[in-house]
Amino acid sequence: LRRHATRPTCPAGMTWVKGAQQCCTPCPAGTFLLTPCSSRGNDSVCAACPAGTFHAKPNTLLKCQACYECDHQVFQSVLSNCSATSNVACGCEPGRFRHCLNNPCSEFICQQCQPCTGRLIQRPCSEAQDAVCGSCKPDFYAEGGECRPCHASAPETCSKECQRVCGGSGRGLGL
Amino acid sequence: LRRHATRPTCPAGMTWVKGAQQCCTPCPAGTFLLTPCSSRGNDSVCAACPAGTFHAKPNTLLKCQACYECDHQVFQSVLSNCSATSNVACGCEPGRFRHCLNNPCSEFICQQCQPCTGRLIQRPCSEAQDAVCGSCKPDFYAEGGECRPCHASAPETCSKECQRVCGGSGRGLGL
Amino acid sequence: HLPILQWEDKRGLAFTKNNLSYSSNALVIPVSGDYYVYAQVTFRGPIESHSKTNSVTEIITKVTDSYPEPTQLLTGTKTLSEEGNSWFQPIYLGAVVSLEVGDKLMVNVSDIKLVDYTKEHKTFFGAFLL
Amino acid sequence: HLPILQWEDKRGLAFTKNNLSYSSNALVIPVSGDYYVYAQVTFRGPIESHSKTNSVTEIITKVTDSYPEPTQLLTGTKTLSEEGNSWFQPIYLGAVVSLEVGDKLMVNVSDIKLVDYTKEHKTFFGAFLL
Amino acid sequence: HLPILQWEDKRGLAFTKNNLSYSSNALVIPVSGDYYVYAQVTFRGPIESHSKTNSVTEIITKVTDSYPEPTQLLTGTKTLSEEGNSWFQPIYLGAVVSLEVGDKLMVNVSDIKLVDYTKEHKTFFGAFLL
Repeated sequence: LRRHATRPTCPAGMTWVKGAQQCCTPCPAGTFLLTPCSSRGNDSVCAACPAGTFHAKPNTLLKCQACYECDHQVFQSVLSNCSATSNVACGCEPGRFRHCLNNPCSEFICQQCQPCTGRLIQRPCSEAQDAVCGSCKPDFYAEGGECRPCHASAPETCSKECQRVCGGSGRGLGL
Repeated sequence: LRRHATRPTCPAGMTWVKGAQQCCTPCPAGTFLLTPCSSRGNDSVCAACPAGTFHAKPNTLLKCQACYECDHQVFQSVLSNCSATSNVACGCEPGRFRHCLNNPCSEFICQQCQPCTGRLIQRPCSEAQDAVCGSCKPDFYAEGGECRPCHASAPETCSKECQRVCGGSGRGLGL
Repeated sequence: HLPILQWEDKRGLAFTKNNLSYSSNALVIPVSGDYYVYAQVTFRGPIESHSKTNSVTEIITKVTDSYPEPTQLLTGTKTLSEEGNSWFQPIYLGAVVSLEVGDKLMVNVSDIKLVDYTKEHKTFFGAFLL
Repeated sequence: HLPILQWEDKRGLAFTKNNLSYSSNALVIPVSGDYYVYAQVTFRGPIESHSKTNSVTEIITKVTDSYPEPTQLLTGTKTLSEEGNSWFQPIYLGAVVSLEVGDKLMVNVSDIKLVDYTKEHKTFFGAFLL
Repeated sequence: HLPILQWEDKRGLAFTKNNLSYSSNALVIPVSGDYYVYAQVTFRGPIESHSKTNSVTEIITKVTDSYPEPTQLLTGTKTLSEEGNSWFQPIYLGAVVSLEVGDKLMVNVSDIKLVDYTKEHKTFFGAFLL
């Protein structure tokens, strides 16, 4: 019965494999260890990670890791599919941004970007954060926290910002 | 092989010890049972509870209980350290009182005592409860739920409570 | 009955052995005996299409040839007080139950759309013979 | 000390075997060793007669001849933020503890009136020898 | 990565046996096989120095020579809706995982300052070979 070998340190680029009780070259990313290397000199046999699983790093694991899935219920979308060497990467559907639920933002929901209707967009909505709306666009006037389009309404009800629109039509009305 | 003795009742001051299958004198508080007494008449061997553990009562346990710790994150302070015979006792840092989270108040946080600035203290803050503030102190006047110090301000703005302070300086002004 | 969860039994951390097999959404008991059965479901919400959810429920049920209806073995049920902002809530259940060869164990939930199925270490289900 | 829950040990899913017996509200340990001990209590409220409850607690305790006082083995305690509307809340506890023959295991709760005892799959208690 | 909890492995209810040892914050697996791994962390807050916490997370992770990164085995994560008043919240996790000799098990938490470390029966961690 082989004495329980304490863990020797393997030469660079090799990893101790318990099953084989010896150092083997690890399997490359995207594969897992099917049969460990043996003292008779034959090398480890590695097999490709089956669909839906991956390994991002060289390893001597007997199984690959299961891919995560993106949470469509909260409008996540797939930025990059799971491959044999990388987990799925999830982002947000167009017009939505990540609202983080924890830090580091591994849990997030995709909230609708604010539309900035009638406003200048100071910073557009992105994957990481909501849009930042600026003041009212030209030919829009502010009323009750909203920006409304100026109409060629009667000059007297025409607000300051809208002079250009309604002022033009009431000729002769000085500024 | 001794038939599995149902638990006999031991004489007063003795406890049934399963290991020894007989009655032994229990170990005193602050110690635990290292080796049980034996039928050949030698007594139980007790050993002192190691640091960080205790037994408050006589016992025939093979290990001591782990001391609790005070929760410094919520401003608890140590009233009495854990000793071989007693668990740690936790209270509140000065200027704080126990806000119980359950009953009996074994879980509590230490909340800041209200300062009663400018007020008479009806009941001082204590471990068990917050201070109770009374009405404004002499030479203080009530304004907007606060008690403000009277200044030797102009007599006409001087409130009723402050007559003594500002009344005195404007001689001849009848009460 | 409440909807039944589907499980992955081969990839990643998932595995079955000693003849405990998984088929049509159920763990199938290979040998009569006492088993420690457990499951955790992580729920999360709100889901836009949904009216406000005020509670979530997870039930481990047994289906057996000896009785025409499923039996509820373990239930974890919790109210939610999250008022509209996003929430997540794990429910863990585990206990010893006596099972017969051929019995099937399943996990039912109050609402499948609220189950976080995205990561295998957040929602899981298993059993072992004592 | 906190009130002690009473249990049913024969009907329905309940059973005792291998000499692990139930008497006067306690599981009695028949053989010294390491046991996985577990319990779930489902609490629910509010109860009219009750002022607002702000927390619920479940404790698995051990009573032994070797020590004159009960020892707390496992504690699950949770605050409630339900502001008056009805709520329910399961607490599950489980861990390995070393026990001696004759030791008794009990479940204490912060308030018996808040315990949902109506269904055996919502509130349960058990142990098995490793 | 999230901070790693430290544990006491000798005093009071804590113990290790059958070569399952504890060193540098991890349980070290002595023999390959399937283990039931479990942990409970009681979180409590708020902590004054802290901005409002909106969730707490407990993760049991595995570190192994066979892979250069830790693997998340079990995760319990819950949002908090306590609006400023003091709260406490236990999270229990437990499941069967296949482990190799030499693998290390650790418990990570979202925020160490929120962990109630004061009583051994409120926060605990363990594993046993099936």
